[in-house]
Amino acid sequence: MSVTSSPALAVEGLSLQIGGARILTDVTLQVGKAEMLGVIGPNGAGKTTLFNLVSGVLRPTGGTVWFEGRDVTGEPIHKRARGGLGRTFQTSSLFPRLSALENVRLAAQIRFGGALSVLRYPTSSDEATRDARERLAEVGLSHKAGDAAGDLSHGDKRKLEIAVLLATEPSVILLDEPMAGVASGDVPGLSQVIRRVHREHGCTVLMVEHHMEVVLGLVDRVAVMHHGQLLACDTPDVVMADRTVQSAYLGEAV
Amino acid sequence: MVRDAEHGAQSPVRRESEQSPAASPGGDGGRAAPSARTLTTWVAGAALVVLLAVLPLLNLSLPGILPGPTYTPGALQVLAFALLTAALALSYHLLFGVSGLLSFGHALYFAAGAYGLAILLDRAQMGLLPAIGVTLVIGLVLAALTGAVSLRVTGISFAMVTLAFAQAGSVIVRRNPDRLTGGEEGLALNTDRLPELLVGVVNTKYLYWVALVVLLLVYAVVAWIEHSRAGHLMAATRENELRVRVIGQRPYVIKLIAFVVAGVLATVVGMANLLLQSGAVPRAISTDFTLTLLVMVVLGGVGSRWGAIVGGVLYTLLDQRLNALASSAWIEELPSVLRIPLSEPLFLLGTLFILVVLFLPGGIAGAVGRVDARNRRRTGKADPRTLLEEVV
Amino acid sequence: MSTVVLLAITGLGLGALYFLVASGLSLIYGLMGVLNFAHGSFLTLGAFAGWEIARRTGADSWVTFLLSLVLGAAVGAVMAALTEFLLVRRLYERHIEQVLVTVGLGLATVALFEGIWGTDPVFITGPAWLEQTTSIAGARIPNDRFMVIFVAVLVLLAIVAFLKFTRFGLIIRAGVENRSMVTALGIDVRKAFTLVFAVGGAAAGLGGVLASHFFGYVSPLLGGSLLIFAFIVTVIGGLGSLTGAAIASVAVALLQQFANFYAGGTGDLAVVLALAVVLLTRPSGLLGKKA
Amino acid sequence: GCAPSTNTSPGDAPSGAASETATKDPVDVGIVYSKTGPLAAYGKAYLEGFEAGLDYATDGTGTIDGREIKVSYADDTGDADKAVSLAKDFIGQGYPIIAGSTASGIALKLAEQAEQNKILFISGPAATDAIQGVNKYTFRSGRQSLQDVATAGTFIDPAGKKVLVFAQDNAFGQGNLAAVDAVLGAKGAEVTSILVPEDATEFTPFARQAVDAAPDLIFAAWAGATSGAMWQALDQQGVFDAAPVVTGLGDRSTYGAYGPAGSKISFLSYYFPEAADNDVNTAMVEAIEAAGSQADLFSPDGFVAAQMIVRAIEKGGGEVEAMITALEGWTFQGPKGETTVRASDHAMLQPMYQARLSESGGTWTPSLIAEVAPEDVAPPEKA
Amino acid sequence: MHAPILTVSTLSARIAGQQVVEDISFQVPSLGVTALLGRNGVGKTSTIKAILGLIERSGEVTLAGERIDGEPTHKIVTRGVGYVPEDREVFASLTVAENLRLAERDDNPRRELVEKLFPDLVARSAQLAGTLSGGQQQMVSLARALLNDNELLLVDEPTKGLAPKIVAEVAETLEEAARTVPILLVEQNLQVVRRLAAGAVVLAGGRVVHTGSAQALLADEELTKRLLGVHGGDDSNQPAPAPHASALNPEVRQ
Ligand SMILES: Nc1ncnc2c1ncn2[C@@H]1O[C@H](COP(=O)(O)OP(=O)(O)OP(=O)(O)O)[C@@H](O)[C@H]1O
Ligand SMILES: Nc1ncnc2c1ncn2[C@@H]1O[C@H](COP(=O)(O)OP(=O)(O)OP(=O)(O)O)[C@@H](O)[C@H]1O
Ligand SMILES: [Mg+2]
Ligand SMILES: [Mg+2]
Repeated sequence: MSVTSSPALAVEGLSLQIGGARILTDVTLQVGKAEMLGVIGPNGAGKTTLFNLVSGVLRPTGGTVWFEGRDVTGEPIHKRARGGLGRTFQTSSLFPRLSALENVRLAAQIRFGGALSVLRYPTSSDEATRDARERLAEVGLSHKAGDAAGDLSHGDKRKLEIAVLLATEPSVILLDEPMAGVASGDVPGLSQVIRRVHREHGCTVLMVEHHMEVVLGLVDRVAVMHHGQLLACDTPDVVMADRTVQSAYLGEAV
Repeated sequence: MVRDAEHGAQSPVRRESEQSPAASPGGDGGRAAPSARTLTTWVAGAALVVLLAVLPLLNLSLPGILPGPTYTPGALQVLAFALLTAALALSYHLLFGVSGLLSFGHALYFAAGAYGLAILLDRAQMGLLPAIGVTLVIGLVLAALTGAVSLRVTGISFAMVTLAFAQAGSVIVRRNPDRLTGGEEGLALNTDRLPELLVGVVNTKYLYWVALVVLLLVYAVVAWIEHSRAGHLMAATRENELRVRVIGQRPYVIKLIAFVVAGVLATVVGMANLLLQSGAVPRAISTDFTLTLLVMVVLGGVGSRWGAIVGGVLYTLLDQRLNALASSAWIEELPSVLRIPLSEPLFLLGTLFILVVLFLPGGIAGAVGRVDARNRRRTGKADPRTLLEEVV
Repeated sequence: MSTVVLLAITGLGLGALYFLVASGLSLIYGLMGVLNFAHGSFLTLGAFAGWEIARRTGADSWVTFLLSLVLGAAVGAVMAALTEFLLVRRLYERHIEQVLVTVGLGLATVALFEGIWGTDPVFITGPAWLEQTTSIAGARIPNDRFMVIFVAVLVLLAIVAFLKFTRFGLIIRAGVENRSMVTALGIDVRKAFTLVFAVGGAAAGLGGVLASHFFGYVSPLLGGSLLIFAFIVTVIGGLGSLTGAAIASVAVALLQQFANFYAGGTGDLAVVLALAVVLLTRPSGLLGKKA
Repeated sequence: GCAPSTNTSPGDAPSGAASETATKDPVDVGIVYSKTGPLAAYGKAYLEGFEAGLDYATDGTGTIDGREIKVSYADDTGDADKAVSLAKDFIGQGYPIIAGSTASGIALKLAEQAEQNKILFISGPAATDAIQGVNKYTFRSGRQSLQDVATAGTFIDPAGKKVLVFAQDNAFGQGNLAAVDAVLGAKGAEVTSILVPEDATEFTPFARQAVDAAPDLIFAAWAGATSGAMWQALDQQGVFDAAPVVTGLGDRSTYGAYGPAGSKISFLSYYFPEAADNDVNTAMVEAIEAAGSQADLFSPDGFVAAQMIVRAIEKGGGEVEAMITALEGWTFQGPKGETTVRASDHAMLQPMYQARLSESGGTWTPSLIAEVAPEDVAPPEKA
Repeated sequence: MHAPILTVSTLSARIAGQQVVEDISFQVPSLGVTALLGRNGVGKTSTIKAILGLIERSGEVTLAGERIDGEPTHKIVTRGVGYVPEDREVFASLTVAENLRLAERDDNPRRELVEKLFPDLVARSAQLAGTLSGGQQQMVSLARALLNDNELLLVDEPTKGLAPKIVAEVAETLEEAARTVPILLVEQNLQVVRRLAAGAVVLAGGRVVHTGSAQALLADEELTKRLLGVHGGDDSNQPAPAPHASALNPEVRQ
């Protein structure tokens, strides 16, 4: 892997085997700074697994993960997160009994430091809280700041996940099906948020999504996965025209 | 772990169940409430503390609850014991209620306080203050070491490893190595180096005040931690460890802090208990004792500080006074189907506990919280859902 | 040499006893995730039932002995079924509360037994053969050890068969995870839960009667004194693994036996240490499924 | 006829004077004992003995020279913390006398309270030697481990013999081992021991060990529910064929615990109703039977405690120092015969018994082999 | 005209004490697919759960002419109701084979059919269902319902989160199944609805707001927009008057 070009994120020969089953085989991929990459592929292709390996939730059985020129393959989740690698989950993963604001503020506090301090109150006037409120406003959840995260509607939970993610000020973010289960009426709005983050914060974004309109409308390149392997990685036009992609993923239209 | 993250919240029933056991939003009381309510809570709390402080000077009788008027040593002894038990329950609350750590070995640190101080006073012939200092360090080191090991696993495994450590402690104490711990018989307090005021029944009121101070101290520490950033992270860790990792924090460290603080607080209570009871007994390190703490916290209401206190006090008073009930004359006259169960205090206590778990989810605090919430809804005030918001 | 044989065979007997106590516990814990603190009481009640029938029909006949085993198992099953029906059932999918309710039941029932049968141990006698010894390699092995080992193997086979040849094991594992979905597949999950509790209780009752012969007494505290070892072998054996519990029972008993004899009575410490080591290296136990 | 104090001391005048002032205020006595809990059976025997003793010593009046003895009973449930609370309650209410305590751990804690608060404490069935001479406020109404051991020593001539102590490895067992070492070792016996872990559940290997040690006498110190299994193991491994085995005879409920081994054991006995042959014993046994119960191992502890309390009040008038003086060195007729409170360390010098058990129709009954004189089993003096 | 297999009249349902379905009435004919439509959170899932007795309900439900509203869930199901839940709800700790075995109600379950439809599941029969990808789990969920001979299938959002190709396959499967068994289908993907459904029932705010032919509904762009808000028109927030709303209000009926 040439570090000179220093892509924001790169994986090289990444593999995962669980008890004989090859979940991911020899995936090599580079994502440039401030690039937005779509990841598509049939169910069970290994997209979520790829994210789990990159974020450290799973350890690969082979290969390397490079994050901003650094080999992070052996680093625990929280170190990568602190280094600026953020992610969301396919099924929302929040603190259900804490308020929406608190969910975001905890993330902000960790960024500002002193999250473990017993000497500091998380009062409403401090920088972390201000920051958290801004993030909530950004995804349009200000009016739900006080609601327990578990009581939010499905779509709001997806938005809250993104707010939490933003509060850690990541340089690379991994979005796992952000639109799944969001009402079709809300999809454009959420796409807008993602686009803004990408543009304004200059984040590198990797996004798994089955919603093809969203993917094609947002991303610079599309990576296609199938049977744990990377089939192709190119511009949307090229990828969509690919026969294999059509037969393995898109199928005939309904 | 991936499985949890991806599929944990799939079934609606599951989601419901996650909400019920630990801190219900109402459990955090007036914290998030309008400031008028906060003020009322503060005033009521302060008044209660003052009342407790002057109790030894008053002549109040609570027949059936206390053995005599409040100024008598007998009543003060029972009250002081109840306060210390409440303090211990409060330290357990930090573990279980706040951080969601189900430990079966919390008695170990309590016993470390009681036995440690007793041994230092007697064998090492230390003065009271240095002995207290050294015992605190012992408690700290013990909690840090055992916590560091047991927190490497979670759930029932964690409960079992803590149980194992406490059990090892219990075996050692009962084995009486070097005649250090007194085995079954326990240790008597060597009063030579104690200030006069802490010795003798006539001075029970001073021991009572010590107990009260210990309770207030433990309360202050627990409340402080709960409100602090670390406390919020503890609650967050209890809710979703993976999420904590992903925002860049190690749950292990957070849990270890909770474990060690709770352990040291238990050590403090253990020392006070040694002074109050003039001795240490092996029951203090038994698993039963930890289970008793669990019972108290659940009785009072998991996740609620004052619930832990109420649970501790209630349990102690019931435990002490149900004997009196059980041996009362009217029970002796009942037919044996009723008499046998009713004359066993532990049967009554166990049954009460079962009923609370079944019918009062959230314990006493939960029940009060619900009534409170209903009243507030009726009077049109907002439901303080803003958990952990706008503290103090 | 004969000492080692003696230690090994009596250790095996002790392991069999641990397994008898742990089998029901492991079944209920493994399938339903309920660490049943009232299990000791099922056992005690079974033992008292066995004793009550024995003293009415002449303690030293084999018929009485068999009768007491059957009655002990039946009483244990009934108490367990009632526990499930009245208490545990209301708290499905709330594991901590389920554990708490069994803690309360454990407290209350021990006190109740003390009220009924008194706090003193009641001493037990059985058929004369059980109290005699058989000589193996110069070691005089008490015969009741063989009996306990025999019954433990039977119980192991019976429960394994129950799980293998019926759908109950499956139903319960699924029901613990998502109860309403199991009913939505057309299965009455409540019956299955009660049945498994009853089977666990029967094993406990059986274990209680045999334990009372093994120790020569029954008292309200009998079950509780064995419960902690049952917990340990259940957890060491691994969640949901009956075979694991069996292996752990024997391993723990042998370890305890040899450490007690050769290492200055450190058996209990050794067992507790073993528990910690096993959990720290294999958090899910010897044969437990990966959590 | 049944005057409580057989040897009237010359101090009649103060007691007379006390009685005049005290006709109005009764003397409070607090009994802290196990009504429930693991030692409830001992507590029951103690209580029945105490009530019989109080009746006996006050001629059924419950008063001394017109001064009422007001007894309050409290249940410690075997829990030391609770016992301390109850004792403090009594002391706080001004009770000058506390008696009871079935467990050694509780006895020690109450002794500590007695010293702190300068009140009279008469310990009950707790056998721990630690109570002996612990402080001047603490007495005992029963026997202590050293006396048990000394009685065991009377079964053989210890000089040059190999004595094996087979005991639980806990405070009780260790105490007995120390006592055997002190008493029989002093008489020239070679003392060895097998200490079995307290929580062990399998005794067969240890029984084997005992046989292999080939001792001349085995002294077994065992308490608790596991004793049945322990005796069975000894019997199965042929320990009784190897050497005589001595142990202390427990209360009625344990007679069956020895199983078939029961008839092979040489028992030292603290007390069983048929052992003592004197008027006081007869009175006690009859009184307890009249109350619908049976005298048992610890009935004398309660009975003697009552005798001591009556004596103390009678001579000391409720003043703690005076009561101590009244009890120290007092010799009287207790249910077991002549009993003396040794002045120096408050040890209770009393006769002990050798006994055996025999079975008929499924019930075991003890019978007396010999009575051992108080001075032969007196514990060494502790200053 | 066939007699309806399922008749729902004046059905109300509550979750945690909160009314989520109010006084709804509709019928499912004994042939073909009936679509149950509506925007997010209108009570589609709750209606299905109420029919199955999974949540507290009142009102009248008959299956093939027999009342089932008083029966416990497992009895209703054994009468011949297959259920595919919204969130798949596979048993994560059981293997695929165990999941399927648990679902077998009949003496001769149609294993061949399932094996033919989802060959992937045969290959993965020993894998824990919790480790399957989302799409694979959906297959298990569908297979569980198709194993038995049913009189009625209740299928809740079978295509959520699936790759486009699988969506087509699932649609085909349902089309196949509908030849022999009537289906009540909840679905957001209107293309799927168009392909399968004959009748349509539209919910809004927990009430029935429209019933009729599915094809006619989808052909009427204005009506679709108003009822389903597909293009997020503001007017669709106003629920239309309920043509089927009973004159009796729920309070009176209790
Ligand atoms: N323990 C395991 N044993 C065998 N196979 C496994 C195991 N864990 C995961 N898999 C398989 O790994 C594959 C990758 O799953 P992953 O969740 O990454 O898919 P995905 O691309 O995210 O699919 P979806 O779009 O459905 O979410 C799946 O086929 C899954 O069945
Ligand atoms: N567990 C719950 N507690 C409280 N309210 C709930 C719960 N589950 C659902 N609801 C409420 O019931 C209403 C109906 O929900 P339901 O799941 O039936 O909607 P739906 O039409 O299936 O929506 P979707 O299209 O999102 O699946 C919603 O408003 C929701 O907020
Ligand atoms: Mg995925
Ligand atoms: Mg739905």
